[in-house]
Amino acid sequence: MNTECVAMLLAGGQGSRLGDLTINNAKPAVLFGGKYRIIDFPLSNCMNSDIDVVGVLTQYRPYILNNYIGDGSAWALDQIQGGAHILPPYMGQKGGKWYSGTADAIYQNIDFIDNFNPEFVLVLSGDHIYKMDYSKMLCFHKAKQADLSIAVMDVPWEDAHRFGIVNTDEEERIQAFQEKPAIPKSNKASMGIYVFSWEILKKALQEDAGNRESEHDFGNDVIPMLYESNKRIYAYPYSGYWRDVGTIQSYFDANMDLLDPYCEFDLTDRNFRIFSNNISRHPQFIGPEAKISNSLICDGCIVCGQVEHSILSHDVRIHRHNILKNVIVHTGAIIEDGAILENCILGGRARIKGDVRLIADELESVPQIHVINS
Amino acid sequence: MNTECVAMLLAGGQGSRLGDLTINNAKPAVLFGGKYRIIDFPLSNCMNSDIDVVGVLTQYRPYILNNYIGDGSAWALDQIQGGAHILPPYMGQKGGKWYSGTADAIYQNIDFIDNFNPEFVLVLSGDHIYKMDYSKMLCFHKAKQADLSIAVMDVPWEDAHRFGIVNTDEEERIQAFQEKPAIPKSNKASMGIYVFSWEILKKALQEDAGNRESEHDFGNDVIPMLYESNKRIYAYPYSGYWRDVGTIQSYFDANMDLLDPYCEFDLTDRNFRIFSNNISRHPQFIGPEAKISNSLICDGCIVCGQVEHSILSHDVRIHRHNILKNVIVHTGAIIEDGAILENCILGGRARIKGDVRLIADELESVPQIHVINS
Amino acid sequence: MKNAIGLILNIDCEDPSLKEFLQHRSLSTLPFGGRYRLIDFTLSNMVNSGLSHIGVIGSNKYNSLVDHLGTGKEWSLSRKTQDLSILAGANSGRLGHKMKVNLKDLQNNRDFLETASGEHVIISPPNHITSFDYRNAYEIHSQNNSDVTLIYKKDDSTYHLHDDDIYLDLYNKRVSSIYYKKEQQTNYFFTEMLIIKKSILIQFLDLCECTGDWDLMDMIAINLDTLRVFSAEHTGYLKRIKTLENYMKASMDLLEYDIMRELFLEKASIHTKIKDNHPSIYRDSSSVSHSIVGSGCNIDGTIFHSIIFRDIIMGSDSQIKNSIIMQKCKIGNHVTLDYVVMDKDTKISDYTTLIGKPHDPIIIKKGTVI
Amino acid sequence: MKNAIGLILNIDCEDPSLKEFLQHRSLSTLPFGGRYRLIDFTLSNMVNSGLSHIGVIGSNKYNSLVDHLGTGKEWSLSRKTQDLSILAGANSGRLGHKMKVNLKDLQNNRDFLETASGEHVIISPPNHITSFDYRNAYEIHSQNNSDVTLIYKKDDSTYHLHDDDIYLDLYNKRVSSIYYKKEQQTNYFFTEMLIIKKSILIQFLDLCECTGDWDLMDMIAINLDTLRVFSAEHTGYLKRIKTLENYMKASMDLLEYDIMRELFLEKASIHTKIKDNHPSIYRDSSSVSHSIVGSGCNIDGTIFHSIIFRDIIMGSDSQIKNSIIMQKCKIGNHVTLDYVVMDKDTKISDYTTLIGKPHDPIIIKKGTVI
Repeated sequence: MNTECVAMLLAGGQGSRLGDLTINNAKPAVLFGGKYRIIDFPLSNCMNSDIDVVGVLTQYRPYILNNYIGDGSAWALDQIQGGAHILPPYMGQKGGKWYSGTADAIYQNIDFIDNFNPEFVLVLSGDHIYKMDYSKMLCFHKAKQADLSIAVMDVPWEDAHRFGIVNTDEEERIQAFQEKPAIPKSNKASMGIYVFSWEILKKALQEDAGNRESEHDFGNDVIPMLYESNKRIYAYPYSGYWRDVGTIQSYFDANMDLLDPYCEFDLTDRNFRIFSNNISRHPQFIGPEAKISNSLICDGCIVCGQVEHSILSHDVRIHRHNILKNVIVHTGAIIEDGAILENCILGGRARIKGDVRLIADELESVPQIHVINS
Repeated sequence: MNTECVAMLLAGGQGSRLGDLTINNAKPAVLFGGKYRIIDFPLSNCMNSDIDVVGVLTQYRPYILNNYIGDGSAWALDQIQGGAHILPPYMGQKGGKWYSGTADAIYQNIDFIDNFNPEFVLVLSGDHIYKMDYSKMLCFHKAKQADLSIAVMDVPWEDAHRFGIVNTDEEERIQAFQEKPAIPKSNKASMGIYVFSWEILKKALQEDAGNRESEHDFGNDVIPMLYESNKRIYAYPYSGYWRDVGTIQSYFDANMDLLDPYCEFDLTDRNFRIFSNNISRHPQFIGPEAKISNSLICDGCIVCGQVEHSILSHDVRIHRHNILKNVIVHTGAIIEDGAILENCILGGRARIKGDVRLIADELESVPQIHVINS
Repeated sequence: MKNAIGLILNIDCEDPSLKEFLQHRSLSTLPFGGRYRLIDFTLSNMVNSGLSHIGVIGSNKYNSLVDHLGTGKEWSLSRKTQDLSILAGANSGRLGHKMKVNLKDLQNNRDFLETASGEHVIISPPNHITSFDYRNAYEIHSQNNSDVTLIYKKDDSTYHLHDDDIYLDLYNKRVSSIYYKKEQQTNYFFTEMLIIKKSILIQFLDLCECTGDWDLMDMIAINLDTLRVFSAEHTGYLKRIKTLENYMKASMDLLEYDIMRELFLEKASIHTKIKDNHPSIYRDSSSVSHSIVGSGCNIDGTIFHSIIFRDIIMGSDSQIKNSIIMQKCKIGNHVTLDYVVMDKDTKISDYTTLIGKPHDPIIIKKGTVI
Repeated sequence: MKNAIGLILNIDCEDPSLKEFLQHRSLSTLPFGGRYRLIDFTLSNMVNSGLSHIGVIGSNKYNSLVDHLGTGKEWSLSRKTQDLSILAGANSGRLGHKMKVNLKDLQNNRDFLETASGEHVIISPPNHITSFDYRNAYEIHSQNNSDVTLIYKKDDSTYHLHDDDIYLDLYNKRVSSIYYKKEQQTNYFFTEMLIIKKSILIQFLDLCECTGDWDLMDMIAINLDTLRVFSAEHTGYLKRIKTLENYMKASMDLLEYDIMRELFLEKASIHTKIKDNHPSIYRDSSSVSHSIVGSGCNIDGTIFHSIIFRDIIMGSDSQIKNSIIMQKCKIGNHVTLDYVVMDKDTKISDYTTLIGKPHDPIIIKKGTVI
């Protein structure tokens, strides 16, 4: 079996900064935009890029994620050969090892990748919201005869100190790396998307695995090692919507971006669709007294109250005489008669009594986001 | 979601006594009878018993197994709710833990089982060849108002010392356990198939998990504990073909049983089918000089030599002027012109040169079985 | 229910009021309720009742049916065990007499009947809106060792009846006579769902081959004295879609919370083909109330008392009232629609006003641009 | 190939020699080669060439096609992205003139053509036994900016031609004339596979609506001077199944190792519906040589130079030679068959001898018991 490019999607992270949203669930499986889960974005990108072998590396509470990915058919990743493969840590003859870093996770699955005998390996992470045609990055990688290509995007100079920053020459070849630099030399930030030539990567992973000092991380260990050994590392310039949703605030903001009609990130674009593994629910029932504006609402909802600038996932029940504003509601939550909520994230199956009042303090410049779990 | 009975299939074992056959592959995924894998038998039993939620507990080299089970559709286990669920060890907020015993594997997946809110849990292992309608055992369990039912079968008295033996009263209630007894009190051997009432099992698992002395094994720890606390434990009598295939010899013998027209184990029975996850291959091409008798042959084979009392898996190539007798050939093996083989197991993609001669020594009463790997 | 086979008939709807909707599809795949096709209700009811071998007879316009059902995965029907069979009906042209169950369709599929395991056949038309569990009726059928069990409903004045309805006289749950017209004071009418022993059905097929009479209900009526024909009651909500008026009424019924709850929330789910749309977007100036809305919509206007299917785009300053808008319709800005039924893929340009009447809605044919 | 749509036609085979096999199925689902249906070859070739939107036009006997294809999963076609569409052909009855490509079938499915993304359409009949990669032809089509590319084969004397074959004259790969009869000394014949620009095809459909002439090949022939019509060669093995003789010959061709290798081993796989049978059991007294054998068989006799499909049971002391035995046949003890073609589900009782002739094999109809 020969596949030009295999994608490896790092989906093992807990995402502890997302707090209660990841108690029972890995970060890539957290709901986003109502019906999506974060992992839908890289998986749909693969599908839109004609990459049809995807290894999904799991480790932290993978049950929901495993179930959700299933046989990959939701992203048309169910070809006879190829498709989506879930790769948990496993026990071999010499015992088992948890994935101890992003590079180690790939290292432990070298056999899996070798099955497909690929020329290139695309390494992705499961916690960003963006649309990208990876096949263009692959073309770039081939055109540059690169050993490694890293997708980068321009960030505002004032934010550059929060990112991994690269310096490039005119050919886009990377001349220097700076990890969260105090004084950034450029505003090109790495997006954590890598195309490797498999031969190079395989060798590097094997070397890294033998290095006791290494934390087996791509950013901290493997890429610096490749850089030092003078490998051809290029920066693939990307521009467009891209968000890390690693904190409650960034998660909330990225969700709310979907309600902005001027936001360039467009879920309705038929030419680059974001797929998800749908559940079948009845259509939305909008009650006689309902008032909805500027919101995203999913199937299975019953809305009888007032919903403004909010996102409702499946099977949410909003009783009457409610006011919801800037609220993200996850699957199956129930809000009883009379509750008033603002700037909230309600976890799955949360139940809000009618006497609850959560109203943003007008005095604070950035209103606090309340997270209420079931 | 309410499901009367959830099956938990222990498929994490390495099966080290199967030697080279399990280097890259968990025992439940070892090929059997040409096209089957050992796990097909318990999965097909579930399907034939109308049990449609099956958790498959994996740990040792699960890649082939995961891929093979996929979404469970091969065993019609792909219902919207329910189906086959692969449950590897995972990391939680407090770190990860490998499954340290059969009971621990179920303990770590209590949440999974609770999802389905079952009354009963059926615990199976993935290394036996048999057909059994578990729904009958479930009826027995309910009729006896048992806390635990253990399937047992009569073994020859002279073999009883190799099994876990139970003593029962007239009502089939178990009065005593003997693990591999020197002097067996009965010839009823446990088959490693358990029906538990979930409430009882859950409590027992929680108690066992807290016990530092315990090895977290059903046979050695959990069941004796239940017995000592006077739970209602019954023996469900089973009669029929049942084989443990834990050693090379027993694996070889059970395969060869399939060639015996008088063997009660019948793969062709349409009323109790054994399903497998088929790959699509061209039909068998039988060459002009081929001679085949008393054999099982799978799709994709090209046979141009002599094959007697043997089992050929998919995509096996037998060139001309060969003689194969009592040989089990796994997927993709090639046997070149002129080889003579007897009493062999050829691993997947093994390549046998034409000058190979492996002929059983007539003097030995039990001929040695050669295992040749790729 | 392991011993029963489900069979969903093909109904050639001849009512002129639905003609425009049935040019490219069969009645069974008429869109309904924001995301469903009519057949979803019967098929889901059968699956939810535990039937695992179901045959669906298609018409000559089978594309939409085949595309919709696929291999039945969305209804938990497995390809492995051949749970779903899509069957071709008889292509023999139509007979003069409008039949309830055309045995020629079954004759054409004797193979399916004879090889499917199960001694009883549950037969239903594809155009019922109901959430119905066949298990009760099957229980009655089994307990009485019936040859046939007819499922009936008590006729109350609110119920919408049809000219071709069949009425039953019952005596201790046993059917004592079958009428084609409401001649007498009976208030039990036949729902067109029935359970029949497979052996009896096969006998009928053999018999028809000789006599040339091909209506199952006629056969049952003629043999009422020799067969054990019992009855089972259907008590819940049931609408049968045969005319545009039925269709409108049943659609608008969904806006009553109690009916919606009975159909979708209380009992098992109604399944349908999964479409992967984005959540519906309600824009800043939208105002939607008392409506059913599917996914994938992009709404920027006022909607009241309407059924909005999936993938609708609606411009600003537009109004939709008392209307049914099927999937993928585009409605421009400053549009007013009242009592309009839009088939799928239609477009309404800016500044259009269309106002129909409650009993005579404006129908817009598939693919039309106005 | 992302810019092309595949379209597999429905062919109404009128040859009387195949009539018995086509009473309950279309030509496209005629069983072939131990486990396949004819359409598997064309469909697999299209998939293996990288086409991901394929329409298959069915006949009125669509059961077997729908059952066989399902949602196309076995061919790696995804339901999610609607890779496979099973389409209903025109039900307009047949026209006098036997057509290569009946545009009415396409007219009936304009929706499919117009909405599927892709500017070119690759059209093929469903009855070709070949392992063919369309990518070369598509390359030629693109490089020449052709309106139409006809795929031809060089006629050598061994090739089996048909009365209705079309011949081409070529000038620098460009098609200079199209003949319906072999009038001149051309040795290029048209394989009935072609690539056409979707825009041209749609224009033809519009034109036909006016002129009433509905054969695509006629349309191309008439417009040969104004269109850019190029040609691409098919060089490998190709058999077209139109008669029983073709069918027998192509079947027996599989017993030649080189042809078998070209079709099944060298290039990409031919996919088919997966049946989960046990491995074939060769009993103690069996002797099988020079044959193709499917899975699920239980063989206890002598087989030589035959095609044995799946699920055959064959008793002891029986002999099969030069025969084709389709799936699920049962052959008793002491039976002798030579030059026999058994359709599926037939039974031969003990002590039966049936001997046909090489050019006139005995045909046993589906379901027969002898």
